[in-house]
Amino acid sequence: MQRRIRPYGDKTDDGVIQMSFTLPVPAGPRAREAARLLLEREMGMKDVKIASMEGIATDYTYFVAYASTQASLDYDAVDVPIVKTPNYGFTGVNQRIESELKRHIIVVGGNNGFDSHTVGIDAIINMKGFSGDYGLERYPWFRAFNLGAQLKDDEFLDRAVEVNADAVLVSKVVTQRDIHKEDALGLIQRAKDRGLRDRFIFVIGGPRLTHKEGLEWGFDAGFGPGTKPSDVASYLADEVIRRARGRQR
Amino acid sequence: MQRRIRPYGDKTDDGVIQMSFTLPVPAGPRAREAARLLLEREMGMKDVKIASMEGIATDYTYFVAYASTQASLDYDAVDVPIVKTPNYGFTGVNQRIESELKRHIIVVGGNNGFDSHTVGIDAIINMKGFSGDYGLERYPWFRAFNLGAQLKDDEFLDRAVEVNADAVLVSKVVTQRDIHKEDALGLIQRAKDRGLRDRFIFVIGGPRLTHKEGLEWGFDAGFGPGTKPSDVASYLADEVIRRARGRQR
Amino acid sequence: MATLPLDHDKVADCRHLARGIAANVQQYIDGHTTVAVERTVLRLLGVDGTGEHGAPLANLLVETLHKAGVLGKGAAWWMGRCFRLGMDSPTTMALELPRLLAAGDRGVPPLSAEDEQALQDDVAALARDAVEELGRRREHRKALRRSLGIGPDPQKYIIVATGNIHEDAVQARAAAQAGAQIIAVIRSTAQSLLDYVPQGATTEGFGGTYATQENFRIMREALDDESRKLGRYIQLTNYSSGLCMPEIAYMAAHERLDMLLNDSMYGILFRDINMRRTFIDQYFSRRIVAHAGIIINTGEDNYLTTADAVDKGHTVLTSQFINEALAHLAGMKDSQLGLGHAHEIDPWLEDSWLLELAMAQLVRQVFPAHPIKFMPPTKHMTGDIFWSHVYDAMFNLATVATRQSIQLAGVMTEAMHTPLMMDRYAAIKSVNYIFNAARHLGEEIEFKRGGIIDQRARLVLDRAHAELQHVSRAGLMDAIGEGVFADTRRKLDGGKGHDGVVQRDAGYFNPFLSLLTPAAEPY
Amino acid sequence: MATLPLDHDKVADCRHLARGIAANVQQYIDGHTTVAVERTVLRLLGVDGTGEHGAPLANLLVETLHKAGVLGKGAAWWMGRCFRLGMDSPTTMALELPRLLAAGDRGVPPLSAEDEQALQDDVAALARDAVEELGRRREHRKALRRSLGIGPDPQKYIIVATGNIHEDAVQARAAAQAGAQIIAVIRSTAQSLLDYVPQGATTEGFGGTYATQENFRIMREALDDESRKLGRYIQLTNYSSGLCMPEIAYMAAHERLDMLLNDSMYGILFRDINMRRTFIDQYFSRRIVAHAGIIINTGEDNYLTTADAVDKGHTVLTSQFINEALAHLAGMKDSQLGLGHAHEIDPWLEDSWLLELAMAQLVRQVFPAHPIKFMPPTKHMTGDIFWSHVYDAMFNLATVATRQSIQLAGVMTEAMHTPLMMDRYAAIKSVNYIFNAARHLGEEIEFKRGGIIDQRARLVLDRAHAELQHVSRAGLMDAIGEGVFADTRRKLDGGKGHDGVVQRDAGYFNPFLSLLTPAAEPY
Ligand code: B12
Ligand code: B12
Ligand SMILES: Cc1ncc(COP(=O)(O)O)c(C=O)c1O
Ligand SMILES: Cc1ncc(COP(=O)(O)O)c(C=O)c1O
Repeated sequence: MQRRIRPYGDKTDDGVIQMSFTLPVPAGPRAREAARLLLEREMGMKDVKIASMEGIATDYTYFVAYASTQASLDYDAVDVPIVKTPNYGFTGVNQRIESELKRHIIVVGGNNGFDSHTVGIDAIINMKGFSGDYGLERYPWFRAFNLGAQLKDDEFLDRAVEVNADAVLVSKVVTQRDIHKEDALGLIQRAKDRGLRDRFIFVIGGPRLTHKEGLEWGFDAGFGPGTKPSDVASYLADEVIRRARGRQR
Repeated sequence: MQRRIRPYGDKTDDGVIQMSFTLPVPAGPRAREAARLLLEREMGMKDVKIASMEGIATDYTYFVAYASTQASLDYDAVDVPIVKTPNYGFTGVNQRIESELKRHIIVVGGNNGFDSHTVGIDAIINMKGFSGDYGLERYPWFRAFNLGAQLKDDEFLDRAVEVNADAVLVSKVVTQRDIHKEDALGLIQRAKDRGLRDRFIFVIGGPRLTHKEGLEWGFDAGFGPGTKPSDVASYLADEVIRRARGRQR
Repeated sequence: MATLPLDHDKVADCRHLARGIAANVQQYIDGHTTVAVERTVLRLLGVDGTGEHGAPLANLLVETLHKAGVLGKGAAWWMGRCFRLGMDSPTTMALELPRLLAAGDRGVPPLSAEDEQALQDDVAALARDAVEELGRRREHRKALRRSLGIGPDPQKYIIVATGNIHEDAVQARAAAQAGAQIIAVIRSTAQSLLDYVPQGATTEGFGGTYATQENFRIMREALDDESRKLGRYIQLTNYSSGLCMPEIAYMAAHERLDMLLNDSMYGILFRDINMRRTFIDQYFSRRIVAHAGIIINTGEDNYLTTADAVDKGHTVLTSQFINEALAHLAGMKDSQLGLGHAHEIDPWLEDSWLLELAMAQLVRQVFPAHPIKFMPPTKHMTGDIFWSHVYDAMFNLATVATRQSIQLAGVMTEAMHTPLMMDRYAAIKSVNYIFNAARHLGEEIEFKRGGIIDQRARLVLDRAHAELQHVSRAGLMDAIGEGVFADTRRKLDGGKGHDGVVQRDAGYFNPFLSLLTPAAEPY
Repeated sequence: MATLPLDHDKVADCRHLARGIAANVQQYIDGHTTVAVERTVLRLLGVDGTGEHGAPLANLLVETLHKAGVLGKGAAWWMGRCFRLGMDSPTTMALELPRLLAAGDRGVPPLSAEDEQALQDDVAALARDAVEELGRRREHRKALRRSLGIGPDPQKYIIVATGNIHEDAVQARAAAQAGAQIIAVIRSTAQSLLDYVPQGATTEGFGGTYATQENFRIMREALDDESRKLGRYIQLTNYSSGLCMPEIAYMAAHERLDMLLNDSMYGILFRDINMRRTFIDQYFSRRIVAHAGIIINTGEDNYLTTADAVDKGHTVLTSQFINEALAHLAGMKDSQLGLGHAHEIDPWLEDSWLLELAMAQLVRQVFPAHPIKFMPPTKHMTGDIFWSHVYDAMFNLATVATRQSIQLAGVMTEAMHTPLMMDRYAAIKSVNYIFNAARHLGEEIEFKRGGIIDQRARLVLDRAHAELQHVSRAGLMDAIGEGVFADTRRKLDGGKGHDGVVQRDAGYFNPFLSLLTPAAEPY
């Protein structure tokens, strides 16, 4: 079934969106017209309303605008991979591991490259956890090692080997000039070069990440903003159990 | 000379614009992907970043996004009519009328239709004026009649005839469903029907108006937000003088 | 606790002066009626539906009486007379009356004293039923409201305005989910000048949705449902204003609205409605509202859109005293008087926010028992929605710091359009954040004696006092003629709707004037 | 005037404890030097430019001495030694030294006491010139600053961060035009871990622009020009932080920067730089800064990004006392200590804004003569830029209400990217509006004794006092090991740059240690 959707302003399908942007020209009637033409003629919008025009520097003008986009989308055709594991909760995860895997799950986590943001990975791993949800360190059936930030790829992988990890958790926060992508691809490449890619479950997370990107970059999963430790624990429990079963067969 | 411009985020020609909009779907990975696709695939933007996704009602999700538009514009080809009169200032205008026209300029002003906003026309006509710039009532060489709001077209035109006005000043503030346009066209049509269109200079003004629109709708000029009474006085002085000279010849 | 030292004697004198001013106006009111009042009487008596060309029957009947010059006896009397003449349906009356009236004594013969009494008794019985029904509906509201609770002050009041009542309901539910406590359905732009109330559910309007009885019902139903879901009673408000002020008050009472925008002077000043007409209409509308336990919101906030908020801040207070006095004369309780004021001082003035605090605090203290309504900045809002959103944030903080009762949430797109769904959400989110993050600010700070805030509050009170003395000398109607309020002048016999004003005959009959007693316990 | 009753004895005891803690660390510092300190000495002595592979000559020379294990005598001594050996250009030294050092006594024969004295005299003369030049540059800045004026507190501080110094200059001018008083050029993400300072003008960086001497010069030149145009002196700041802390302090002093981010512990906690290295480096950097009349901004604000601002608010105060004590030991005046703190309490907590006021007011009162720097919310900012903008607005109000000295303008896109030109404009516009509209709020209100604000301030001071007692018992280095600050633990010999720490020889020579006297009048 086709279900085309459009932005909703205050009427179904009115297509209204709000925009703000800067043009490298001085403020004036011509700048206003340029802003209008940009949206209407060049970007195909209708009912363009320039709400505000303000000169914000010599030769730069800032606009706020509302307009109606003509674009629409078949929502039912939007297909996006999602992490399918339900959230079993702290107790559920532990029970599952205890009854189905019967051994601890071991993970290492950290942030490679020059990225020194640790709060995200701390939220997942450290006792305290995130917004009331305990971190992996608190799970009796997990053994988690938080390696911190600014890790060299080899250091990271060495530790994973050393503790015989099931999974490698990577946090990427700084995204300028796609440095997070570069760092992420670099780590996976290094793991491949060392023949370690298939030994570990590779999980990536961060505020600008999606599961889809994680998969595209060669990880097994990706977690975005607002992730709870129990989301990750549930996923890891399922995945480690699945792989263990695979091996048994 | 061609000078193509694009929005400026923090680098020349990066094309970055900020957007916010609502989609009629519940929040989740699929909604996020739909928002991204809308901007990227349907609207042709690059580097789409969904900054925020929030469910704001059953089945409605609100997004903030940044993306880079690929559209650009030849700024030198942007052509917009502007009111060409310079601002002569209070004294300048009066001197000009005194020396070149040698009689008072008479204007009537008001707001027709159901629109009851008078602050805009008051700002132009009343003594006090607008942000330190005196209103037409204060000009010794103007005689200005403020007719208020909610005027019927015939009432408005009758008064113009009665005082033998040079100009009719119309304010339009409410723009919902283009009611301002309807009211504006209605007045001009009525003037035409009564053979009065060419007798008066018709000037329109309001917060969502441009000179261009004024012309398109059959007025002699249009004034937008931030107009000062002296802008209008200067324009009227020039225009009345120009027409007076035309008649003499 | 943030309080200002208040000159209580001066406040008392202001009230005293306002009572005198109101009494004067009331004298005029008591000798007159209007087409709108009489239509309301008919509606209360059960006249509903439309006749020829879709015009409401109430309008057709009153128009007929008015044209015939006999409205001074009161529509209620004529209804009774029609009963005696054997007509029992309003439709018949609308069809027959013109002919009978044209025929004079032959069409409508004089009555014996006995018949006259019987006539009045019949109608009074009907009227009693009507008033009791309103009472029952008030009690129904009260029960719902008490069982679910309405949440803490400042009450979050937010507007919806799509033009389509069904779309409005969707947006109202969304607003309630986001935290709104009161939903206002903004009325279509031109409605206040219509001398009739449209009929039925409507789906088209100009920047607002027509106020119709059916629309009221639809929205209240949606909110009752949402209230139960949220476990929080969501209030509903609309406009009892314009040329149909009392009729809408009746419909609102009937459909269990909780509040109404209702002002003794707004229509005069901002809609150029005749002042006599407005004064008479506001009185009867308030009689209904007093009985129905509805809270009114007055419109003084609007003054600061045409007059400067620094120079004319005191006219807001002046007018609030007058609105209060007039409302008291209609039997309203202080707890029903949501006197309005607004945050409209030029934001780029140094210490402008301190001046806003002064005014808000003053109004709060002068009217301590009143559900004061604080209106957001509008005039100085701009198309720069980011800045405008911050400006609203400062308003939000002023609201909670001075413990206002009701706050209309300012929306960042004020200078552009009536709110989109996302604009409204952003507005409520900002209010939620600030009310919570500064919840006890008002209890934590003191204002410096003799400081900017204190001095400003004194000045405003002094000026209001002087203004009331002036109005009391000039009389309210002449003062309006001078442009005392909103920098706007209006003539005694100018403006719309003047021809709908009618002098009461000696035998004027309106049973509701005695029946509509104030609710002892409105909520 | 909004003030809190302050337990002055407790504050005095905090200072006393901090002095003891600092003295302890200083003992360690005084016995050591680092590669960064020695590079700085060389730069002061005129070593500039690059050698092989584009590495700075200062690095090549110090690396050579360090590898040879002779850096403990001080690079200044070695420079003098090279002079005696007939080398007069750093390039020659860099080429020749390795060979000579490898040859031991044959390459570098021992000196007579007389020659040793002559060596030190030569170098000291050069050093005196260098220090005098810095003094002249300080006076130049002072003259500009005094003639144009810097505008009122809170000073508006705003960042630019395009990566391209020329584009930065455009944006800095725009910010100044919009009202900014201080421009901070954010540094490329990875630079703090580089053990050298890049050379020349740069046009590529990761979310920031490399701190190079040439970049400093370009930006200061642009701001000098803009300052004259605006008739207002615009200040410039950068980072004296990371592995090149003292070198950058020197460059900044030379290029007339006005401020520097410079903290005694930031690198340890947030960049995992070795703590010994950092303590030694910060000392020498502050000696320069004290002389050059530069204001530093410390980094306690960062603690609240990793630790909770309610639970660990007191660690900010604890650290400020320590930063102050260490800076005093380096000769800095209170008027140069822009101690940092931040607005980072979970905004959705009830009365969170009152808690922010408490902390800001407390810091203001404990450090009355210091140009306190208030940092905006970062951790709880979200991609909902409308809400985030409001959150920043509340921060702006807290700033002006508690009379902070310097305010970093919060930008609504904090959770997204370094500011676009329009983001920055929106941020400054909001600050301009609020600082002006509530200019005298701080003088107009009092805080209730025993209220939420008062109690919170007491609690924070009490806890800071207890924490200082603990740190004083444990020693600062061990306390860091326990995770007292920022919920982050660091090991004594862990972290980056530890191998750049060198014990001073008995004959360690560094003429600047005596020459870099504090500026009597910094501005
Ligand atoms: C805290 C912080 C810091 C702290 C970091 C302290 C530390 N030890 O981590 C300090 C102050 C040191 C800091 C420094 C800098 N920062 Co910083 N910082 C932030 C800030 C304010 C909050 C980030 C945060 O902690 N969020 C809270 C956590 C819990 O959220 P999260 O990371 O998204 O994690 C959640 C999910 O994403 C997910 N997740 C994250 N990782 C992982 C991993 C796995 C495996 C899984 C399953 C899930 C997962 O789960 C978590 C819980 O839900 C952001 C701005 C903001 N509000 O977002 C800027 C920000 C990230 N910083 C930024 C920058 C540029 C810097 C600096 C480079 C600035 C400079 N030039 O000086 C420096 C240097 C840092 C560096 N090189 O890495 C930019 C990045 C811009 C970009 N998009 O690239 C931001 C966005 C600020 C900005 N607008 O400029 N920063
Ligand atoms: C003041 C005001 C009112 C006052 C009007 C009082 C009065 N006597 O004018 C009151 C409170 C009565 C009012 C009522 C309503 N208002 Co009103 N009001 C405003 C407000 C806050 C300010 C407008 C204003 O006065 N601006 C100041 C003047 C000086 O600016 P200006 O009009 O742009 O004029 C300048 C220029 O445009 C130009 N100009 C204007 N006219 C002319 C004419 C000529 C000839 C020339 C040369 C120049 C010129 O020069 C002026 C000086 O620079 C705006 C919101 C906003 N901030 O803009 C809403 C606004 C205009 N109102 C609005 C609405 C919907 C209403 C109501 C219908 C609401 C309702 N349903 O109840 C009612 C009814 C009014 C009606 N039917 O017309 C909407 C309109 C939406 C739209 N785009 O269509 C707005 C935008 C608010 C909103 N977001 O909903 N309003
Ligand atoms: C009391 C009152 N009535 C009515 C209105 C709305 O205007 P109208 O319905 O006349 O368009 C307002 C606007 O704020 C008001 O305050
Ligand atoms: C003192 C100090 N140094 C440096 C930085 C910047 O971090 P880095 O240069 O290490 O990336 C900050 C960040 O706020 C700081 O406060």
